[in-house]
Amino acid sequence: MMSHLIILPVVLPLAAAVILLLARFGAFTRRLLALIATGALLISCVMLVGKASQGEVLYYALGNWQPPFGIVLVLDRLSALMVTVTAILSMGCVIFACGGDDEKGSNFHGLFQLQLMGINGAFLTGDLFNLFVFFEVLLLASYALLVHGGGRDRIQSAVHYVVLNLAGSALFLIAVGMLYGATGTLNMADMARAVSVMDPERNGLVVAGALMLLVVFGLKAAILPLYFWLPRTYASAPAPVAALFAVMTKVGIYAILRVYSLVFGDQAGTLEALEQPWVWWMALATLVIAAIGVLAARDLRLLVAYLVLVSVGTLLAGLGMHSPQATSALLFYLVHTTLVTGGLFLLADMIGLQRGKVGTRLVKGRTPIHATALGLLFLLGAIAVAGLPPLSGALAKALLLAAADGIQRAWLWPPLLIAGLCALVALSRAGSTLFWRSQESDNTDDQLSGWHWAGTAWLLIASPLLVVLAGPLATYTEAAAAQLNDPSAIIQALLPTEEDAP
Amino acid sequence: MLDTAVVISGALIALSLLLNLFRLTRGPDMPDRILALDTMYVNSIALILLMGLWMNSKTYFEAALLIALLGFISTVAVCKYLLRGDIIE
Amino acid sequence: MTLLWIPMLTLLGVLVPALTAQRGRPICTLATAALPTLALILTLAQFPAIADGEYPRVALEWMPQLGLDLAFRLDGLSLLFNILILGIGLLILLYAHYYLDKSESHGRFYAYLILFMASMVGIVMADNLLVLWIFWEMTSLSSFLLIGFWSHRSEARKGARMAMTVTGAGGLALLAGFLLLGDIVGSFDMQTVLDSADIILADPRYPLVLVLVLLGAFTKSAQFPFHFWLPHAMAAPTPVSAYLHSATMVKAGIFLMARLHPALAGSELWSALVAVIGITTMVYAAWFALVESDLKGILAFSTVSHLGLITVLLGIGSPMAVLAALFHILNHATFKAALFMCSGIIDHEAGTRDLSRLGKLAKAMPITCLVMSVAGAAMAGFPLFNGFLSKEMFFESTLHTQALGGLSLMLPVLATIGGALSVGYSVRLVHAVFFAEPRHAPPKHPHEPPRLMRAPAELLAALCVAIGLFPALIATWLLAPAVEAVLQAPLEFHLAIWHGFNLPLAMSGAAAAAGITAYVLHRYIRRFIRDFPSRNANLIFEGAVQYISDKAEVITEFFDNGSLQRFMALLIGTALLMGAIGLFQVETLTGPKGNQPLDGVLILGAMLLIFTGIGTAVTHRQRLLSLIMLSVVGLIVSLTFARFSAPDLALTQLSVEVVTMILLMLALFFLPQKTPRESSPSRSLRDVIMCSGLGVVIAALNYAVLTRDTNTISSFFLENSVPGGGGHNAVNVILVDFRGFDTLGEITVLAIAGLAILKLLNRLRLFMPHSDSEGRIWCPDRYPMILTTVSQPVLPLALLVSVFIFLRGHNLPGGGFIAGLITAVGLILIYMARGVDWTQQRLAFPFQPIAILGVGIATLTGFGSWLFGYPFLTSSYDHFHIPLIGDLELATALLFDLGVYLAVVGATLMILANLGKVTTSHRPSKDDSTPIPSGLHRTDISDTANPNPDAKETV
Amino acid sequence: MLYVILEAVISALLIAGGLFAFIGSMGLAHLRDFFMRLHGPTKATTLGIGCMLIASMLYFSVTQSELHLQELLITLFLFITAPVSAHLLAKVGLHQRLKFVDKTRGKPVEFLDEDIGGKPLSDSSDSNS
Amino acid sequence: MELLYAITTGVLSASGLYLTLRGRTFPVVVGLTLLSYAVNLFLFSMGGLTSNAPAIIGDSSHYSDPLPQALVLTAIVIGFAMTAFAIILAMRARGDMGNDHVDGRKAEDRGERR
Amino acid sequence: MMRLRSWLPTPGLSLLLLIVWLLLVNQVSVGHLLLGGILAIAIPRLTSRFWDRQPTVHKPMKLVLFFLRVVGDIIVANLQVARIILSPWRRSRPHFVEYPLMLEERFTITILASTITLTPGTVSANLRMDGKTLLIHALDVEDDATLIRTIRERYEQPLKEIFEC
Repeated sequence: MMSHLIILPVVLPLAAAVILLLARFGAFTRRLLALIATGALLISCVMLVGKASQGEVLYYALGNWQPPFGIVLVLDRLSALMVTVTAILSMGCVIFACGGDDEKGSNFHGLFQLQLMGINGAFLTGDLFNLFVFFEVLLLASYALLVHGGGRDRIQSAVHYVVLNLAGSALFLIAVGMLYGATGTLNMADMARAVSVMDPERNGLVVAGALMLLVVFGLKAAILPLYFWLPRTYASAPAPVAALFAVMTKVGIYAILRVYSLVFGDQAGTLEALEQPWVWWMALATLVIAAIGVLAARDLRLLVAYLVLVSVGTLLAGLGMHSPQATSALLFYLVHTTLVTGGLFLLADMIGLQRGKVGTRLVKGRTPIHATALGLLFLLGAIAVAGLPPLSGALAKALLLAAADGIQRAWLWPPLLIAGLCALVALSRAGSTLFWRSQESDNTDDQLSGWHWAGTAWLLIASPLLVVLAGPLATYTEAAAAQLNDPSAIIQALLPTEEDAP
Repeated sequence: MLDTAVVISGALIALSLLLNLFRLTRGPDMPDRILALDTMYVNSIALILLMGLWMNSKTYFEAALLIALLGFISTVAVCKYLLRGDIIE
Repeated sequence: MTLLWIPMLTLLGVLVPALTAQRGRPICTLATAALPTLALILTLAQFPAIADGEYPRVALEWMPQLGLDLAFRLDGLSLLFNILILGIGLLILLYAHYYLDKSESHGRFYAYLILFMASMVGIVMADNLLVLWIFWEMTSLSSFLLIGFWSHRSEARKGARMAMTVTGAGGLALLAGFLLLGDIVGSFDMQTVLDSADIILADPRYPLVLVLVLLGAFTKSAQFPFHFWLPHAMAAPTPVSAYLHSATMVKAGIFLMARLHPALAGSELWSALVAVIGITTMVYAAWFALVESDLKGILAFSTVSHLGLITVLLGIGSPMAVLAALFHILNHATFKAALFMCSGIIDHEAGTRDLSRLGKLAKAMPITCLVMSVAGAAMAGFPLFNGFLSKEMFFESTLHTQALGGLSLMLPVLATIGGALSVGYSVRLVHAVFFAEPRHAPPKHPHEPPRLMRAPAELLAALCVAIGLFPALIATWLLAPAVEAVLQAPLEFHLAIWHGFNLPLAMSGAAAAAGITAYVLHRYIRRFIRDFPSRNANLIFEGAVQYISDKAEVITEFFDNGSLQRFMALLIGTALLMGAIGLFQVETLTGPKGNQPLDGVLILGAMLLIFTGIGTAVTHRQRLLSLIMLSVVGLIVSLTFARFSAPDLALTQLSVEVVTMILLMLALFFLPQKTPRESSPSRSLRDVIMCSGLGVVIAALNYAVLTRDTNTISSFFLENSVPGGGGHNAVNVILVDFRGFDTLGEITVLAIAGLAILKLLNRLRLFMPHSDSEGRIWCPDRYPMILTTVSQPVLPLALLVSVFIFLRGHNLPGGGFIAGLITAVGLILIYMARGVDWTQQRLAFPFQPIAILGVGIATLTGFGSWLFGYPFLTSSYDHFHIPLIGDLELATALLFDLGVYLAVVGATLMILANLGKVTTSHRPSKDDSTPIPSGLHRTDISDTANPNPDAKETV
Repeated sequence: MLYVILEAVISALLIAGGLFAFIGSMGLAHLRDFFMRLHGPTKATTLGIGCMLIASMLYFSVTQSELHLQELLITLFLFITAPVSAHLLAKVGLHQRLKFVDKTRGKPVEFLDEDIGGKPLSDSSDSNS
Repeated sequence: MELLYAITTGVLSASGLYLTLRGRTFPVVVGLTLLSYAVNLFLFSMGGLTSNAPAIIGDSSHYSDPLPQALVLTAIVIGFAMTAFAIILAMRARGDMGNDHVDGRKAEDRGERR
Repeated sequence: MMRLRSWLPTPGLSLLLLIVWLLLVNQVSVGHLLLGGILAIAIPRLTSRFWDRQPTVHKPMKLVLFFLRVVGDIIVANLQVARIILSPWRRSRPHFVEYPLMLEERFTITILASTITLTPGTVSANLRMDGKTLLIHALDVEDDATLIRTIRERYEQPLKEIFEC
């Protein structure tokens, strides 16, 4: 079983989904199964982190076909980290969903597991086309989950989301095709090798493919000219789904990180880091526009969605800095922001449930029944997401700011700090409106169950925990960044014969 | 001789396809266009058969078979659509 | 390690009120006080060591990557502040015990208060810049909570947010400053930073660092021009004002300047910035204090003014000035806290803080009057009170400084004016409240508060007098280590109440005289002021925030206008740009391989494709026509695949194309038949240009790749297809074996699509047109007999063909996917010919399990290889020779393909059949058991709009 | 010799097939009303394909020297399906009351509304299965 | 031949993209389908255009590149699933929103005609 | 015999499927006969629910004859149509003819309608919903009575004999 550990994050949810969808279980059994599956996933992911932190790049050759010919799943520190974050996040979402969201439509848990399968597959795969396939799995599952429970807003935003992503998928195929046409391979490590020995006459083709791929990943990551689908979509999605979506933009960011650090790493000659200027400038622009959006948001969910965008801008800026320190910082930030924004989506839903008709709109409404506890959680989440001490956001942001180098500081610091301030202003306004500026009501219709509390708390507690564990985590991300910075290690691990052969 | 025959036949089929296309664009009514589409399916079968002869390969036989089967179903679907609006009711 | 306990105990104290809140207020107050008391004792226990000139420190590694250690120190400065924070904090706690109304949640209040206390302790003890920053921002947060404690009041909420925003912004600037500082020094360790003054001062980034750090300090300490938040923070309960806004939080900025004094102060820039801001603040705020009519407002402005005073001293930076600054910190904390407490008592008892409604209270509350008079005298700087001493030292310092170069002479003058105003408002405060005749009657009849509520104020007032009388005895021991910590060197000094007749004394006298005069005349001054339009900082601030968020909304609307067309255009535009950039780097478009010759059929095919492709776009307003064009494109594309040696693709494309057609038509029924003309010509032209652009890029790239030879990995597949995968059809072997994982994903996608569509169709209510687009009523012949009859033999034939296609897939074109589609299409024909009712009765199996089962089988095949110790999806095959029948090849890939087949059949039918069901009594609903009477759907006529759009439907 | 004859036969069949298909398509393009156009493709084209299928059958049977009758299947399919397509198309044409050339004789009641759905009919009459 | 092929791909993608920029759901879905056809042609051709050499081992001496074919097959299937979802989403949007504009605008805003 | 009936409810269809299978795989071997046989039995059983009533052939020989006649007619029909298409100057005489059906079985009616469509100058355009009248569009006929008579004698009668007696 140990040797098959790498594939577990993909096949565990798949198997769970098959079981969940095949038989007609009662609600209780479904929930139990979903929780067990997610728990098992979490355990296996933690084991993967343990494995990956030994520093070796491991791979799993599907069908026993060795790279570059077969599809491989690659385990390094980065992918282990990503699947673990996903597992932690999904645990919270599943717990929360058990509070009643899962029964608002059909097959919630099954689809959720499939979504996990897609995300984990995208994180683990070492094959470009397989990445496409998993992107589609996760996208389609996300479409399904997005419309879970119905409602006009959801359908409307789903139309935008789906159409844009379908066009994105088409572009993805074109890009993959270009890269295959130019390099003759699909395995990313092999592609990296091929790029390094390629006839420079083909550079243009590779550049075209790589940049189009960047557009696709940028669309998923929600970078500036391509992010417009995100706020409405996230704001309208069912809470546990929106929370899971917190990791979806990170899939795009991960993909950029993975593909460009590997294929266009230092062995790629003139093509090295060809994405960097684009990512850097667009990230800063994203940051600015998203910060403005944060100020403009008049709905808590929308606010959180724009905060997701801020985090995207921040992460991509980290990517654009293109240094191991920055990568390490961005990974730290990624862990923090994924969990916290996920938790905030859940929390927003809880608040909305308690405020009656007003929902999450930031207008005077009735006091939530559990104002104190909700307020406490909100405070926790707001502090974390705005990047204020003593929670993880502050450390992550400080790490990122410190990682900026030379002239990058002049460009990064002002927008990043001001974005933090905007978040602070917006969140304090939101918080005071939601919890303070409210009328008393005799509402006793408590729609929140223990599941809700547990799920939200699970995610938001992560922030203080990250503060406590900041040292080990930062050590890990530093090592992961170092690993990414040295693509030859992955190439060597996957294609050992290349070096031995004369 | 055979090659010439294949070429001539191919040219005829090509011309047929063009004529079908003409009818397809020209209309004037929907049934005409569908008829043209249906004929295109059938002519495609001929084209595939000719391709098989030309390349001396039986690999394409299934494609012809499928066109025969699926072309029919698609024509039925369109007709049903025009007749009833709802294809499956 | 005991050192660590001081902040930690205080921090733990946050939990105590939460745990004991239920047990009644006395117990809660006592329990809450316990831990800070312990911390205070621990602090004092360290005193001997500190007095010896050393400072204990403790450091735990936290985040070495950032240079962040959990490090605390306790030097003289920290000690001074710790005593202030903890000592006054405890007094405040006692005061709050009586101050808060019975109905108010004291537990919450105490928790906030202790949280704040812990943050302050953290700030003053931090031995790492980042730790300091962390606690710094925590004070902003906790003060937000405290100011907003009376959350039902609008001004409390606004004041809280304003304080939070201003101090938070300062905190961010501070972070930037600290990070730069750390970068210059190479460490965030406090002592390292303090020891590196020469490196810091020499660095070109020094001015930036200084400005950033001072921004932090000034916002916190409410220095001009950031002073405006402090008066509005007075919306907080009085204990909070007394604690945060007089004794502690506002002093954090002062503390910071003192703390970093050794590292940053050694420049003219420092003196200029700090002293000028300080003196401006001092005079400006004092003026406002004089004309303010709210009791707490006066105190707030006076606080700002006194903070300005301390700032000036730190800006001057001479040892004496530093000493004076620290001394005044101590003094100010004592008298200002006492004043606040008294004003709280008055507010509490008289029900108002408006000076015009207060007066003649001396009789009703003599003790309070005494206390307040003592504290007021200290504030005014009258002799024998502690304020006098530090003020004298202040005047002295201003006289001896050259901090402002040629303008240094301005300092004593302005200081005297400030002093005068200070006397003025102090006198006014005491006189107006206790002795003057009130202009309006107070709402309540005041009397003395409970004894213990007065006690803290009494204690503090006593301290004022004590320090004023015996400064050397009481203050020196505390100040000496503090000064040493700030100057990083011991300082010999002697505090005395009498320095003889000198210039500072004269300044004091002048100030006192001028101040009393000012009070006497202040009615006229106020009348004079009234002619100026008053500006409420709150309104300005709120207005600014509102303006910014409105602008933000406009900008956001501008970018994100909710139009998919724009988003798509942006996507296409970006892709075009990116592709074009790559294209420009291709030197020669035509590669070395060049073109293969053309033939007529190819030209014809291309013509057809181009024609119908464009046709699809051109005719999009007539949707059915567009659809038929599309179907021709699909047909020709599959022919193209066949032409270029991809029979598998041709088969797949064909079957998919037909299914897509049916699907689109099924959906089209529920949609308008024609698209209205909406785009303006210019928009259409833009779209055409942009799309053509991307089309050209795609074509060029395609051409460039096609004319080049690439060494691909495909030869491996061709070589290993038979020996490794056991199949002759390399494409199929890739699908089910080499890249079986892709296929697993693919059928998962298909199954998800089925499930997702089921969700979408669930209880969908659509209104079916009763006539076609030309207005013709539908043909009544639902199931034409001839079609019905012919569908009967077609189904078995289709099944047979799909078995055939399935079985040969591994060796010849075909496979599970195509077979599945053929089966599905055969069944769809039955649906079309017979209707849902009829078919549903006869079709025994539900589709969802079939689809899932398919995925399950494929997955199980993957798991199966684990049993033999191989990785997931490892295939195996063998030849069996069976008599009579001959060679039989069995491959696990076939099982996998069976999964594919089932998934495809299940998913396709799930999609199509469920879509078909929408119009029938079998319409999908969540529980699949609530058929809706069919009459309901037929009756609705309208095609234009849903007449009841508000009817929510769940999916 | 046999091969030459066979080749000739195959060629002839191919050309005949092509011709028939072409004629069918020409009918589709040229004839004056929909109902007349319907005749071309349904008959001529079907036969054209039939000829080609036979040619193909012969060809492969000869070249690969074993009997190839698969093409019969396609013929079978076509012969089952083509009339049905034509029938349905005609039904659509009637339903849509397409214009036909004036000289056409006969007055089908289909053009008199009640049978092809000129006016709404009650729901009860719609099942004939 | 390559040139013609490339031009065809380009024209098909351009047409598909043009349709995706329309304001109603149905043309958009049709456009996406058309686009996916074009993309499939594009991806398919990345292994080079080979006549009469299907990748069936034993049939001939040289073979077309099977890998892009397998990829396109996967892409076709996924494209089908996506199209199916998109069109039914469009239906649902019509049902919920009362019109078929991609932005779900209210009928009265736009004066929707049939 | 009863057992055979229950195993093989539709021998005609099964035979057809077996033949089709052999045609598909294009070889006659024991293995394929076996497999084809299994399929030929299994598929009809699977799909029998979708049949109204399987037709029974009473006179197989007549069926063959009928089939041959139809094939011949198809060729003739095509030549006729070709002539009409290729000679636009010649005035064709299109005609809608209502054909009263004698047949009652759905299956036979379908065969008749198909035959009419495939044979000279006629397309069966509509079958009334009562199943009694077939509307035929003829491309070029003198008068409808002759056409009706021809069809009745040439096709409908034999079909009735083959299937319905």
